[in-house]
Amino acid sequence: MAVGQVGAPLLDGAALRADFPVFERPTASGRPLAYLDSAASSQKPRAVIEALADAYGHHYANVHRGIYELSVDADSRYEAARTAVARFIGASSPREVVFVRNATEALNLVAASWGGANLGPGDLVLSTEMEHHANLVPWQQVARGTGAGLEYVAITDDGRLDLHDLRARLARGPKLLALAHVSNSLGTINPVAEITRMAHEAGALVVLDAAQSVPHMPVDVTALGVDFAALSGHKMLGPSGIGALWGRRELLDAMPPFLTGGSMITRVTLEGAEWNEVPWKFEAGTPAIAEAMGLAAAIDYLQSIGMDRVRAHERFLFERAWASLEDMPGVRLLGPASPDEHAGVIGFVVDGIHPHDVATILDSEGIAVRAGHHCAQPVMLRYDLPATTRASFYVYNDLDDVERLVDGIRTTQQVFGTA
Amino acid sequence: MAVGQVGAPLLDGAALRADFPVFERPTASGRPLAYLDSAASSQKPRAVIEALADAYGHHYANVHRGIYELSVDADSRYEAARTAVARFIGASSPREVVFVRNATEALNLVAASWGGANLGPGDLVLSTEMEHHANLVPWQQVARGTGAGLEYVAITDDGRLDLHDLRARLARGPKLLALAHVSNSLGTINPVAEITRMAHEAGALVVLDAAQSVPHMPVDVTALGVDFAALSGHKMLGPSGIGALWGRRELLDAMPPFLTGGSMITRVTLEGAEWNEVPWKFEAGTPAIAEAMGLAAAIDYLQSIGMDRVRAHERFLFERAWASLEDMPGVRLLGPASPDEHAGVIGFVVDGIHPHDVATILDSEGIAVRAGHHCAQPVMLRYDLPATTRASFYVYNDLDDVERLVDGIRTTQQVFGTA
Amino acid sequence: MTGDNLYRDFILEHYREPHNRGVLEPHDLHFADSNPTCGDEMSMTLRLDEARERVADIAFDGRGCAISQASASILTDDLRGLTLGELRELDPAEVVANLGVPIGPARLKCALLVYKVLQGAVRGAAVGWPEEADVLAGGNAGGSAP
Amino acid sequence: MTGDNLYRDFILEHYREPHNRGVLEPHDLHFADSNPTCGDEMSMTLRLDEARERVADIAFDGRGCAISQASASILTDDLRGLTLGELRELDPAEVVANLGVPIGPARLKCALLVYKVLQGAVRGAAVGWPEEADVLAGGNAGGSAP
Ligand SMILES: Cc1ncc(COP(=O)(O)O)c(C=O)c1O
Ligand SMILES: Cc1ncc(COP(=O)(O)O)c(C=O)c1O
Repeated sequence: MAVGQVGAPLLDGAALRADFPVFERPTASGRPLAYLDSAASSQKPRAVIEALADAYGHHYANVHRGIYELSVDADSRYEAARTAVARFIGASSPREVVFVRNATEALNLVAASWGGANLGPGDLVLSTEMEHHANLVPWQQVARGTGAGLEYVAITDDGRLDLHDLRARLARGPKLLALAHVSNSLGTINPVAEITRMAHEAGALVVLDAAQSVPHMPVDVTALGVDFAALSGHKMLGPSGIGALWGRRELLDAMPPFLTGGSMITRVTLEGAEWNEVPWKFEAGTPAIAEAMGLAAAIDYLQSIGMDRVRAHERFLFERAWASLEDMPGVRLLGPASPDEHAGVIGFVVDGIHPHDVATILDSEGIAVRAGHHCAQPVMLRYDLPATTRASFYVYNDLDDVERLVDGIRTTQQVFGTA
Repeated sequence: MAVGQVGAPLLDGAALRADFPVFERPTASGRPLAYLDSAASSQKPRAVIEALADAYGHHYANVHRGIYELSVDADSRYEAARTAVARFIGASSPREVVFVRNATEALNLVAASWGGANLGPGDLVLSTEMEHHANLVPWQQVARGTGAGLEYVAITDDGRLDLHDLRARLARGPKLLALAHVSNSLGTINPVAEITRMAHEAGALVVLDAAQSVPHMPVDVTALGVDFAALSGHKMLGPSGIGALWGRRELLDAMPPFLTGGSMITRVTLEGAEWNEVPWKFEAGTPAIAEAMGLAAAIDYLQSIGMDRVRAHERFLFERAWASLEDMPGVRLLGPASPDEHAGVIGFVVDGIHPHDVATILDSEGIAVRAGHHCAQPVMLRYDLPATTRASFYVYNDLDDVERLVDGIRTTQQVFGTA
Repeated sequence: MTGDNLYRDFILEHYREPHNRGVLEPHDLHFADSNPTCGDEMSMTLRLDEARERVADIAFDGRGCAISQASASILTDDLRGLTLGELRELDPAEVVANLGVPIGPARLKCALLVYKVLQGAVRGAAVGWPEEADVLAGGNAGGSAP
Repeated sequence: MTGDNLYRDFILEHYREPHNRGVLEPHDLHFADSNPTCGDEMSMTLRLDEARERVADIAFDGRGCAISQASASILTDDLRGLTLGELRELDPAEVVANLGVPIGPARLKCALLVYKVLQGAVRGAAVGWPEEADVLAGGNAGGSAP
């Protein structure tokens, strides 16, 4: 079946694949790998793998002001990585960037530290029905611990945030709104700048789960106006084990520490401790040193492409895939149809075939997609689905991958005799 | 000056250095690097760097039961790394091994989760005067949060745990004793099996900070009898960003989660969540996937040497260094003199010269040591020192490094005119 | 190709027209469990013989993927007449082998859900996944994850 | 070689026999701060002229490394007669340059401790480290770390 007769993608996916060693790996099917699971985690370009090898091979020591040459080298590269992240997301200072393991830890940090210090009975927190568990469960925990209330902004049948419902809930004066920039299960891009204006007018801080946006589109936290943002390095071509929390300096300054131990203190006696300045106050113990440097290399790689072009490329693939799948009998798509409101993540179900069976048959064709609840069980409940299959795009994908996906779904229907 | 005329070290440090790319790096001094800061963090052998490149290049996907080939591959390698850690430390099941960022996070996890659930006013926790801040501040925090008491077992003038004081404090019925296996500032090896027997008789659980022991000597948590143990990958030739908490299954099972979010749950609704089984209950979000595989490669490398031989090698270097430094005028050594009670970590002060100045001058000779409080400010207070200089050994060190250290201290004294 | 090998005709037939599907009323034993990996939920009802020793009848219910449905359909066909003791001793590896198609680690829990529910029914309480289903990360939470 | 370049004779002389060391009694301004990186603690006392505008006398006290002590000795030599406004405007980069030896990033805070304490005294409250001292990780906590 032919996909996309008109126009061409902005990036040459096949050429970019040459930068990623994983695509040399043969699949059991004998066909090349069509990797359509970047929303779960991205593959890594040689530039990142080599940056790690270089960091470990030539610039590695513990950070935090060792005095010798090698530690000064490691330390300044680690801090340079912080600056790279700050610039990439439009933060006004690297001091506002805390290195953590992943977006999950970033969100836990805000919930426990800011929430623990600022929430109590009678206070209200808003989250939404489309959140990843990482932006849900920590708020449930802190609500339980502090006695604060927790409500969820509703989503519409086509997977957009219900702004009427948001307005109504903001009118109750919540202290904080935690929401995803891009939903990992629906693909929805939320209008964050507008939502943040509304939230701030209502006196609520905004915590942005940017795990699915920062890797795929230009994101400027200052322009968006949010107060905190969470991201994961592994979803943006970087290493696993590294992520970042960005927060406004004055908020971070006022927050109590989260994890405690070495290098987040200035003074420790047997009676108690005094905390270091931000961001180090939030980085207890030896951080993911080389992984931070690897993340900086990933940012370099993405910037050499240009985030506008990354977004345009994925938008193009999304449009072609959506157009083809939309017309397929027995296939139902989730999330908004408009490419302005939909990132390169397509959740779908095939009538009469369980999402896991779809994924298994696609796998037998060398196509890697994810099936399940995508850590968004409330979304599954909302649409009364046990699970969905999800295809997601990145720079190394191209129309060939889209075509194989569509063909694979057709094959699945043939195997199950539903086509 | 000549060090060690008799005997030879067990390992050929120079030959092993060939496995570590960092030693190809020229130092500003023009001399080869004498890396004597492994207690802060170790260097990485090519085997580990290559394992990371292989993981990222050929076996990388998110874990937690993706359905496609590549994710099954990543998942089983990630779980195999857990098994490798479990075997390495004598755990009875991989299910007792939780991957965390570092020893600091492991200790925070126990303090917050076990402590939060089991401590209250009237309860007592014991730590010791020789702990790293990572095994102090989390207990101060949980004591403050729960109203429990916190006391410290005293240390002797030569840096050993005061077992009389321990016995007296155990008599007050503490619920838990948190102690280091090996002190990172004094080098002391604590008699953990004996201490654990005493603690258990008194009804206290034992949390072992094994950050400085697991990398350097055979450690069997089952034989030691402890209840929890914390370690860091980066100190044992492995990547940064990965560490482990080991705990007895029944204790871990009963503990509430620490960080929350994806993959540590079985079911999430807008009302609440149910937790996954251990160890996954404690691994929220995408873990340090490739770094876990890198840690397994580090364990392979260490096992190919043999932990008995690692320990014997460092003991040999310790004895030679101690003997030489002990005789130097103006040099004071910390910790026990007996090589049975002292790991390959030597803290010292040079009369009339600040530890940082010692480290800077050693650096100018290509010798990397650490100076400062070593995240053990209470130890500095105990011995009334603003700071110390510390040299620490690993498999890639040899007598030449010891000799350069001793010569470098002499040079320092000459520069300062104190020799 | 896994997909082709796995979805053999008899598997798909069991999926489309499962044997022993439904709820026995009245019944002697009942249990329900789930595999969050697939969002699958399965319940089981058993009727025992007069000695309350052997399976007189058995049925399963719920929704799920082809593998879990076929596995339940195939296994339940074989259980009538067995004693409760024999059910307890069932070897999960045999349950999988009995399917006659290559079940990779990613789908093991699908194949074993019926086993888990059956053990729950026989023992009167939820049991953990058999060891062989733990070769991959995530315990119960699984692939559905990120 | 850093060590040799850094520990020039005049630095060591200032370290061994620091100028302006001690505590002025009475004094008009007093402040103490520390650099946990080195375990260094430094206090400072200043006496002002009658107009309470210019530095009449200045002294520092405390223990520390050769760099922080020499830096304090050298800087305090230059401050008498300056106005409080001028002290506030002091450029930390010049404080470092004025030392006349190459201060690498690892020792910047040692060289700047006197600046930090001075600013604390003049402003009446602790100030953060100047930006240039932040090129390495760890803020206050530093090298002492792991
Ligand atoms: C005894 C001891 N415990 C805990 C730690 C903390 O280790 P990490 O910084 O890897 O969390 C260290 C590291 O210096 C240590 O030496
Ligand atoms: C929207 C969203 N938020 C948070 C996360 C959690 O990311 P991590 O697992 O890297 O912590 C994810 C990852 O799947 C996500 O898609």
